[in-house]
Formats: sequence, C-alpha cells, structure tokens
Amino acid sequence: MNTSYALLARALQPEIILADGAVLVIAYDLIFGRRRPLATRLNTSLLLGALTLVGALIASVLVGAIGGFYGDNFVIDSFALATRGGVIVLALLTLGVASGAKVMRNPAEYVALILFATTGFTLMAAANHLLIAFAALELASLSLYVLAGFDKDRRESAEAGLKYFLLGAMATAFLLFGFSLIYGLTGELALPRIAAVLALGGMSPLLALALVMVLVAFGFKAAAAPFHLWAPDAYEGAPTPSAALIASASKLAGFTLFARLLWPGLGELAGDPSQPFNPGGWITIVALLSGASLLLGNLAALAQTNLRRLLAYSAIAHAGVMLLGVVIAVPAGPGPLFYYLFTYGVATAGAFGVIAVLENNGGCQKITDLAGLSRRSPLLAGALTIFILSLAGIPPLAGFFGKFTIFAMTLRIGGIASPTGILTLLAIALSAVALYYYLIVLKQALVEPSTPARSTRIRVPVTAAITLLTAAALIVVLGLCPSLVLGLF
Amino acid sequence: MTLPVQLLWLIPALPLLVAGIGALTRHRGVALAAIFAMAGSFALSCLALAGALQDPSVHATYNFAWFDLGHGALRLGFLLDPLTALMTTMVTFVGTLIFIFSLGYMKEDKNFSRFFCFLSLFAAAMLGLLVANSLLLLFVCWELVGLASYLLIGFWFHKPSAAAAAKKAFITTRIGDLGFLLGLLWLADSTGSLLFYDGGQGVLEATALASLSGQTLACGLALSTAIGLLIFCGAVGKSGQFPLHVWLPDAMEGPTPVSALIHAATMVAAGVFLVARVYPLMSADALLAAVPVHALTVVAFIGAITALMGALIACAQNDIKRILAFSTVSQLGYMMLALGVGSSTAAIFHLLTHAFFKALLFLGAGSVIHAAHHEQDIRQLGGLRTKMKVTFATFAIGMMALSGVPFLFSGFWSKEAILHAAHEWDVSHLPLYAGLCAVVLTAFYMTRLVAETFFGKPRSHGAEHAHENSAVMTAPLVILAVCAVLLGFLGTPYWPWLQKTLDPHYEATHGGLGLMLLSIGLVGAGLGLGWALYGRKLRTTAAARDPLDTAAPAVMAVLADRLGFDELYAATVGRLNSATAAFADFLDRYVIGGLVTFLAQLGIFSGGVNRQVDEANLNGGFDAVSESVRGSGLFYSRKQTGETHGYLRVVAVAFVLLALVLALGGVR
Amino acid sequence: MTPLHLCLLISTALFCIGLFGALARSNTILVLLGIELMLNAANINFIAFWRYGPSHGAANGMIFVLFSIAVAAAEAAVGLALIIAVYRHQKNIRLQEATVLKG
Amino acid sequence: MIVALIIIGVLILGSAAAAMLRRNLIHSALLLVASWTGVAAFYLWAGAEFLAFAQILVYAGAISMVVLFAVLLTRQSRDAELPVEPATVTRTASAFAVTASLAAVIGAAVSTARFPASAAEAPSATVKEIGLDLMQEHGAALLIVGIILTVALIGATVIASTDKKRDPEDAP
Repeated sequence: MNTSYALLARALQPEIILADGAVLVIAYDLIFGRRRPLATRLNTSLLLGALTLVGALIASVLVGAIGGFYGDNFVIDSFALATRGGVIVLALLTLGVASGAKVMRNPAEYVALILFATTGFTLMAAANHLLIAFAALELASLSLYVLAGFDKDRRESAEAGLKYFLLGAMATAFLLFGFSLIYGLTGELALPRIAAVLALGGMSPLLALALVMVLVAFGFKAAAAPFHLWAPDAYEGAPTPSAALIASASKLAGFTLFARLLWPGLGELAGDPSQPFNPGGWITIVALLSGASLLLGNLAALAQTNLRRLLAYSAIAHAGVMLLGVVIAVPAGPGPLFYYLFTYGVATAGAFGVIAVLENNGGCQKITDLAGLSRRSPLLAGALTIFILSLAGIPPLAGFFGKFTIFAMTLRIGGIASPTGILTLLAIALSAVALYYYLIVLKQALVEPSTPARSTRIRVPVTAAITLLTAAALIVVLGLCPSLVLGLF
Repeated sequence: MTLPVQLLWLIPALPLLVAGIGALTRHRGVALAAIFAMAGSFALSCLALAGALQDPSVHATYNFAWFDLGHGALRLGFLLDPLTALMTTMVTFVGTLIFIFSLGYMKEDKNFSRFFCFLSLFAAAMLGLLVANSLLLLFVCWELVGLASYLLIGFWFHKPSAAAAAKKAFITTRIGDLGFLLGLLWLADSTGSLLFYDGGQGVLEATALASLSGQTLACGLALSTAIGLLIFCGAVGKSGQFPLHVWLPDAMEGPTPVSALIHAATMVAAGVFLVARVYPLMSADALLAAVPVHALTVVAFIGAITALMGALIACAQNDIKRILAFSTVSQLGYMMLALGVGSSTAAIFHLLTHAFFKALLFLGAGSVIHAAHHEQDIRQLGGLRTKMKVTFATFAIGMMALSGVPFLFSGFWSKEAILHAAHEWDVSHLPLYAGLCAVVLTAFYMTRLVAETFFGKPRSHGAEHAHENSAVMTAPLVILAVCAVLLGFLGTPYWPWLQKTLDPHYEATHGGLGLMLLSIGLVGAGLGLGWALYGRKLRTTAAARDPLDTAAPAVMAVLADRLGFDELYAATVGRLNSATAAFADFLDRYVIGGLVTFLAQLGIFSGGVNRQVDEANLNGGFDAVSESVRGSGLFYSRKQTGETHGYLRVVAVAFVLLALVLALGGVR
Repeated sequence: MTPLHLCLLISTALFCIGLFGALARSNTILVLLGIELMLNAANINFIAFWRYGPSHGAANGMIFVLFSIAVAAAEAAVGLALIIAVYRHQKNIRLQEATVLKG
Repeated sequence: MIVALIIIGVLILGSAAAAMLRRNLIHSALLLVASWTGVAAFYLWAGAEFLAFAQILVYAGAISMVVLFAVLLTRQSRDAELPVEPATVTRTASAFAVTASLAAVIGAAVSTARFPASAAEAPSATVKEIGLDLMQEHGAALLIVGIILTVALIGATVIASTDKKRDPEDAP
C-alpha cells in the first residue's frame, strides 16, 4: 500500500490551502481586526477568503486528475476534479453573496467556516473510502450547521441551525449504522475493495438494510423527499450566504460523493435499470425518492408565499432530477449530473445573492417584497430573471440543457417503460407546474409596481454586483456552450 | 446574388442584435433600429429565397457540432429549402410592416423602446425556428417564441387581465410543448440524431424513417406515429388547436400589433410550419395498412374540429379582436386539415395568404381601436365607413380575402386548394363537410363584423369622434391589402407555381370545378345571410339585441360562452382535484406519517397539469382553479408543521417503508 | 445464536432506544443524547464485526470507531451550542416549541 | 463469555432505556453515563482496550460534562421536563410505534443473517499497532478529524458565546 505523505501533501494541496487560509483569516482578524468596525473586518476577511479560494482553485487545476492515491483512500478523476473546482467556484460566489448581505458579528469566523466547509466539500469530491467519506461529510456538515445558526441574534437562524443539526445528526446515525453493516458484510472500507467483495456475493437482507440506511443519509444531504423537511426551514432561517452555500456547493459535493459511493462502490447492487417497474437494488429506492421529490417539491412550491421557502421547495424538485442523474452516472458518465448540479448551484446561489442585497434594502421575505424590483434596480431584476428562468428550464439557459442531457440519457438507458423513463415523463409534466410558480416570482419582480414603503432605488455593492453578473454570465455562457463543462469528462 | 446556407444565421441574428441593444438602452431610436433590422432580414431572406428557388428540390444544410453528450456529439444546423425561404420572407415582410405600424400605434406608450426590444426578440426567435435544421434548435427557438409572446401579451401589465392572459398563454402552450419535448427525446433516443437533413443520416431521410416506421409499439402504433403525434402536441398548443385553443382569444389582451404578429404571421403559424417541416416523419406510416391510426388522420380530424368550432364561436363574439382571434383558430384548423389530408402545399399556401390578410385585418382592427379611443366592442362602434376611408377599404379587402370571395382574393385560392385536397382524401369526407360548413360561417361572421363596425350610425362616444390615422399606420395597411389580393395568383390551379416550388413532384389535378362552384355558392350564402341579418336592418343602439340572439337565444348563449370549454375544464379538473384531496385527507387521518399522502397526491398531480388549461373567465376562473391547486400544495405545506419531532419521525418512517420496499419487492 | 448475532441485536436495540428518545422526548438535550446513543449502536456494530467479521487482522473497524467517537464529540459540542442559542430566544429547551419556521 | 456479553448488554440497554424514560433530566444524564460505560465494557470484552479507554475519556468524561453544563445553563426552573400533556402522550405513542416497526425491520434482517464461522481469538490490537495504522493507512482521516475538531471548537464558541456588550459601536 502506497501511503506516501509526500504524495498526499501534493495531491491535497487545495485542501491544505483552504484549511490554512481559514486559520489565517481568523488569525489576521484576531491580531489586526479587533479594533476595527465590523464592515471593515468583514471585507478584509472576505478578501483573504477569496484569495484563499482562488489559490485553492489554481492548486486543484495544477494537481489535475491523478487517479487514486494514498492507498485507496482518495481518487481524483475527472469527476472529482470538476467537483473540486465547482465547489470552490460556488464558494467564491457565496463570499460574493456575503459581501452584499447583512453584516453579522464575528465575520472572520464566518468566512473561516465557509472555507472549512469548502474543505469538506473538496474532500467529499475526492473520497474513495468509507472512513474518508464519513469524515469529510461530517466536516462539511458541522461547518454548515454552524453557518446556518450563525446569526444567533435572530431566533429564526438559531432555530434553523438546530433543526438542520438534529436532522443531520439523525441522518449521520443512520449513515454510520449503514457503513458499519457494509463493513461487517464485506470486511473492507475502501470502495474499490468493497466492490470486489460484492462482485463475489450478492444482495442479502442485511445489505439491503445497509443500502437504505446510506440512502437515508444522502437523501437528507440532497434534500430529497421525504428527507427534505429540514430544507425549507433552514433556507428560510439561515443567514443568506449560508443558505446559498447549503443550496449550491453542499449539494454538488453531496451528489458527487453519493454517485461515487453508489456506482463504483455499490454498483453491484444497482439492479437493472431497464427492468420494467422494479429494477431491484438501490435504483428502486433512488427512483422512489426521485419521484417523491418531484411531486412534493413542485406541488408544495405552488403554495409558498415566502421566497426562500419557494426556493427550498424548488430545490427539492430539482433534487428529484439530480437523483435521476445519479442513476445514469455510470452508464452515461457523470458529465450530465455535474453539469446540472453546477449550473443549478450557480443559479440558486445567484438568486440568494439577489435576496441578500434586497435584505439590506427593506427586507425580502415574501415574494411580494420583490414588487417593483425592475424599477428599483434593473441589475438585480435582470439577474434574478436569468436565474429564475434557468431554474425553470427555459432554453437557451443552462438549466434547460442540464435537464435535457439528463432526460435524454435516462430515456436512452431505460426506455420509456422503465422506472427512470416514467420518472422522466413525470419530471417533464411537472415542469409545467414549476413554470407557474417561477412566473409568480418573475411577475412580482418585473411587472408589479413597488409599494410606497419600498420604492427607493437600491444601491448594489460593487462586489455583489460583480458576483451577480458573473453568475448570470455563467448561466448564459454555459447554456450556449455546454461543451465547456461537458468536455471535461 | 444569393445567400449561402452558411450565412443563414444572419437572418435571425439581426433582430436579435437589436433586442440585445434594446435591453440595454431606453432610447427611442431602438424602434428605428428594429425596423431597419427587420428590413435587412427581409432583404437577406429574399436573397435566400432566390438561392432556394434555383433548385427547389435541394435541402441545403450546414451542420456543426455543438457539444458532446457522452455518446457522440450533439449537432445543430441550418437548413435552406423553399419552405424555409418562403416562410422567412413572409415573416420578415409582414414583420417589417407590423413594426412600422407599431411606430404609430405605440407612440404614446411610455415603454416604447422596450416594446420594440420584445418585438425584435420575438422576431429573432421566430426566424431562428424557421432556419433550424435541428429539432433541438427548433425547440429552443420555439420556447423563446413562447417566452417573448409571454412578455408581449403581458406588455400592458398594469391590466391584470393582460398579466393573467400572458401567463395562461405561456403555460397552456407549454403543456403542448411537454409532448413536443418528449417526442424530441424519444426521437433522439431511437435515431441518435435530431438533424432533419444530414446527408442521409437525418431523421427526415429515408434510413431513419424506414427504421422508425418499421418498429411497432405495444399498442400497435408505429414508432413514427407515436413520435409524430407527440410532436404534433406542440403544434396543437402553439397553433391554438382544439383542445388547447383556450389561450388564443385571451391573448388579445396584448397591444394590437402584437396580436397581428402573433396571431397572423408568426407564432400560431409555427405549429403548422412544424408539422410541415416534419411532414416526412408524420406521413412515414402512410404505407402501413395494419396500424390502428395514422398520425395524419389525427391531424386532419383535429384540424376539422378546430375549423368548425372556431367559426361557430366567432359568430357569437362581440369584441372585434376576439372575433378575429376565433377566426384565426378556425383558419389554423383549415391548415391542419390540409396537412392531415396530405396536402402540405395547400397548407403552406393558406398559411402564407392567411398571414397577409389576417395581419391586414388585425392591423385594421388596431387602426379602428386606436381611432375609437380603445373601444373594441363592435356593438359600440358603427359608422366608421365614412370616417376612416382607407381603413375601411383595406379592411373590406381583408374581409373578402378571409371569406373567400372568388377569383380576385388570395384567400379564395388557398381555401379552394384545401377543400380540393380534402375532397380527394379517401379516408373520410367528414373533414370536407366540416370545412364547407366553416366556409359559410366565415363569410357570415365577417359580414357581421364589417356591417356592425363600419355601417350604420356611431353608437358610442369613441366611434363618434373617430378619424383616420396617420400615414405610418395606413401605409402598411395598403401594402398588406395589395398583397392580400396578389398573393393568391401564385398558386391557382392554372399556374401552380407555389405548389411546384414546395413539392417538385406536384401534379396539378383538374376537375374540381364542381367543388369550386359549390364553395362559391356557400360563400355567397354566407355573405347574403350576414347582410340580410345585420346589413339590411342596421343596429341603432348599442343595447339592441342581436337578431340571432332573438331567434335562438340558447344556442347563442352557448356559443358566446365559447361552447363551455372553459367551464368543462373547470368542472372536471376541479372535481378531480377535490376528490383526491378528500381521499388524501382520509388517508392522512388514518395512516401514520405524511409519506403515504404522496401517493394520493398523484391524482392531484394530474389535475395540476390540466389546471392551466381550464378557466371559466379570464380573471376569475384561471385564478380560481390555480387557487384550488395551490390548495393541494398547501396540503403539503400543512405537513410542514415546524415541529422537529415530526421531521425526525418522518425520517424513521420513510426508512422503514423504503427498507420494506427493497426487502419485499426489490432484492434481486 | 452466535456472539456476533447477540452483539448485533444489542446494537439494534440500542439504536432503537436512541431513536425512541429522539422521537419522544421534549427536552432537546435528551433528543440529542438519543441520537448519540444511535451513534454508539453503530460503534458496537463496528467492534462486533471487527472481532467476528470477515476481516481479521486489519484494525479498520476499530480505527473507524475511534474516529466516530471523535466526530460524535464534535457533534455534541456543536449541538449543545445550538441548543443554548435557541434557549436564549425561547427561554426553554422544549423542542416542540421551536416552531417559528414552518409552513 | 456469552454470559458476560449478556450482562454487558443488559447494562447498556437497561440504563439507556431508563435514561430515555426518566422524567428528571439529571437522572437521565447520569444513566446515560452508565450506558456509555457499559459500551466501554463491551469494547473491553471484545478486546479493544484502547477504544474502551477512549470511550470512557470522551463520552463518560467530556461529553457528559458538556451535557451537564448545558443542562445547568438552560435550566430555568426546577422542572426540566414538561407536565404530561395529551400532545406528549400521542407523540410518545407514535414514537413507540415507529421505533417498534424499525426494531422489527432491523431485527429481522439481523437475526436471519448468515455469517461465516468466526475465529475464536480476538484480533490483536496493541496501542503500537493502532498507532501505526492510524498514522499510515488512516493518516489522511486523522488530519480531517483534526480539522473537524477545530471547526467544532470555533463553531461552538461563536454560537454559544454572548458578546452582545463587547463592541456596542459595531452594532450593524
């Protein structure tokens, strides 16, 4: 077994940079920042954080796709590489969101936690071993719990953090129990070796149980129904940049790990996707979760009056499509899944960026608070329109091609009569419902006149404006040239 | 000089550029830029047309790889053949005139430049749709057309009815698009390509068609039939065919040039164009005798139903634009009928002539509305014949073209071609009879419209003070009127130039003289009946009762209610919705956990999809049914009590259920 | 019944007791501790499999438990901090009263 | 051997169940310490002495202290638990039903599982071996857990601290 520290240090440069950068942000703030006003401290921390992220991004590109290393603990293939880069970009967007959001106490710790969470995400992207997966997942989750409850002066934030934490801890318990059973039945922890053992045996009841337990945990992470219940509360209560991070980068990393665990690790137990109605194996469960998420997310979103909750339910609906992407992640390659996750993350983070700026200008809870946005700030309204239309899957924005590639693949692999085919039909049909609630948001932002209480022009901070424009440009450019991303695989 | 296919993208690119500029600036010069861009596109289209006419049987293509899907690259492309070239020429020409007209019509609107930005976006999307050589590129533009029409119909957003109509139009057409998208995915799945023509590899070429029509599905349909019908769903939505026609009349809430652009020349014609474009696919099953239904048969009957129904409803409407809207529904039915009975050339012929005379009629109606201070009820108008001479003359030409007055007017020739094709169809003569009935009705309601609007005495303040509009508005009318007359001579049975261009194998069939005489007689009957009822004894006050209403009040009430379609949707979908909600509630009461309710909501989901179709009245009904489905969403939200114990419990229950599913049914 | 089966049944029972506490108790601290018990149950599994399972020799199972104990400690710290944060607003730690966010 | 296991199991489960049922929070916490000690005893029984040590140190030592602190901090009156309400009764009943079904599912799968014959000897696990394993094969995981503990430290401090009065001029 090759457990050379030198190789490990070289391959994990981005993570090392991120963790060190996080410590540096806190240290700098401790030494130089304590006497300064909060806004200055926030900006300094954001700057340092952004520099760290850029450094990590460069490092991860330089490291490149190097395959497995450090025994079977890690693997960096093109999927892991893309996810690593993707979460770092999404974290950068989150810092941009934070630059436009309300200033909280302890800004340096906040930025540091975002960096720590990103470390967890990049590790999740590269994990190839149950222990590493567990540890990376916990690193990311713990950071996110704290980030969700960070604005502890608001009751909503504290409550969101607590609920997110309790459900997450429960999911972790299931995950750990599932891992213990997998370990017990195969005797191995590294995914390739687990796969080798599973290839000899087959499914057993205990293994099925382990599978469901692991899927519970990932269903939680992915906010897939019926494990979604935390998501609307967390999105509503958490500080806006935290919500952006939870909705974007966390999902990308979670699904990457999910796909890796299920396909290279437990691929033997997948079942036969072309089997009509019941493929057996985990595809059955994933398909059930996907269908439930599609139905519940889309229908419940119709009833929402709170913008953040609407985004949460739309996220649940999107999770349904992403789960389909997981099913096809090996037969069709992870490209479509990554494309969908990344563009979805950019659009959602962008939407939260708009919300963040609005919260500094009279608040943004209800959808009706968007009224008159096109007059108050054409920039915000235009960016929001692009994000929402992309989420709704209107071509030629990226959201459409994400859906298109995934649907094309699911139909190709299973045919129409297979569960995935039926789910594709369901997803396509429900996109009409989805259009309805997205249009409600757009109507408020573009059409409704503003209320007298909120009619002043909005001054968008420069960094936030750059962030929003970048995100919007990413959505448009990736929609027009999907090969920029799909070509990576 | 001709435009090579490689540069075909320039045609949509010009308006797109203006749309981009218009998004950035609010300068009024955007309007002029838009007009010049459209004129430029028109010039380019003429060059393309010249190129396409050199050898009409060639499908010139330019394909390029766009992105890698994992199994081979996804390719897009442009296509230049007579169909594309004729359509782009027509769209750019009519579009230019409508743009010029809008210059006068929207002069006082405070969002003047934005209007032209949207118009340009719409035109760009529409032109992109026409030049696409890939079903996917066509679909992308198709959706953009929908988005732009959403923006345009809802342009006067301060009217709540306009906002509701825009939403309804977007969502109703989108329901059809779902079928289209599905058909597209299925086609991509079974042929591996979405290019129409690709040197023998395209989906409309012999290899792919043979393989598609060779496969039979479980229900006995050929694969090509199933895919063709799914794609046809998109056309049903966009072209306002039965049963998805409900959005089109409401879309009249937009500014009138928009109605002209959307309802005459472009968007509604997109559906007909789509079917004509994929015609080889639709007709691939024609030689199979054993299949239960041919795709084109469905098209023919949908078209016939729509043609008759639209004409019937139009007889009982009072809003000038709504009459024209239902007339459009009816005429689009004609085109679909023509496609269905196997004559795509007649359909395209009618599409072209209809684009001109219907644009003429809409712009004429716009002229009337503009002059009469936004009075749209024909009972309130009257006596405009002397006040607006140019408008009256051109409107009358448009009306005669639409009614099919013989020989001099283009509508006559194109309608004749359709009836002739329907007569030749050997499957059934029912569509022919429907078409003939619609001929009488069309002449009838158009006579009523003209008599009520232009003859008699002014019956309202607005009509009293109407006067002719400026030249910028009347000039397009005159040009369109000239075209409405001349265009018919491109496709007469004696010199079928258009038919030969579109279909090199076309052979003119003679001997339809009897049918022609019959239809001339029917047109005369319709005109005479209309004049007898409305022209001889002119209405004196706005409140006077309609003569037909006096004669058969029940029938007229039903027609005025648009045959009760909207109520039907509301009743059935509403019932289904509340029944499933009650069932779900029952389950919820007696079974632990929210998980089970998902299943019960499956029914609500079906209601949710249909929800957008139905409405009772523009504002009340649409919102009411939307509310009822929002109610089912609230049902879910109630599950979200905020209590963490409940959340944790759901996790555990879901785990148990999923484990049971896998253990009992799934382990292989 | 082999010792391995007995160990697994013990861990199952512990898992369920923890779950019951998490679902039934009002006091958030006890909910958290119930979840900690569930983690302990998983740890028992690891050790049982390490002792009796197919992978003799390698200390994988034991190492995993070591890490899981550390992670559980970190989780408990964060969880209790969040409970205290909620307590400041709510003035009690009854989980069923933390329902500002709902719908 | 088996008898010892049964005794340990009864200790773990009995004290855990009592902890989850007791009304008094302090009693519950103390019973949990007993249960965790039982788990440590199980580790000892299985031959993982090092783990038993860690379990006592972390759970019975550190976590129980943190819990007691939290209990004291958040205790506003003598009765830490609510009086029994109808809502609580239904919640307990449904929790019991859910737990029972979960136990049935997992229990059925566990008791029907077949495992290969096991070795009589416990695998050796000296501290040195563990240390080497930890530093070699699982060195990366060790680093990650280090970061996790840092995050927990920072996060718990930030969230639990009350620093309202420190920078009044900084109030946003």
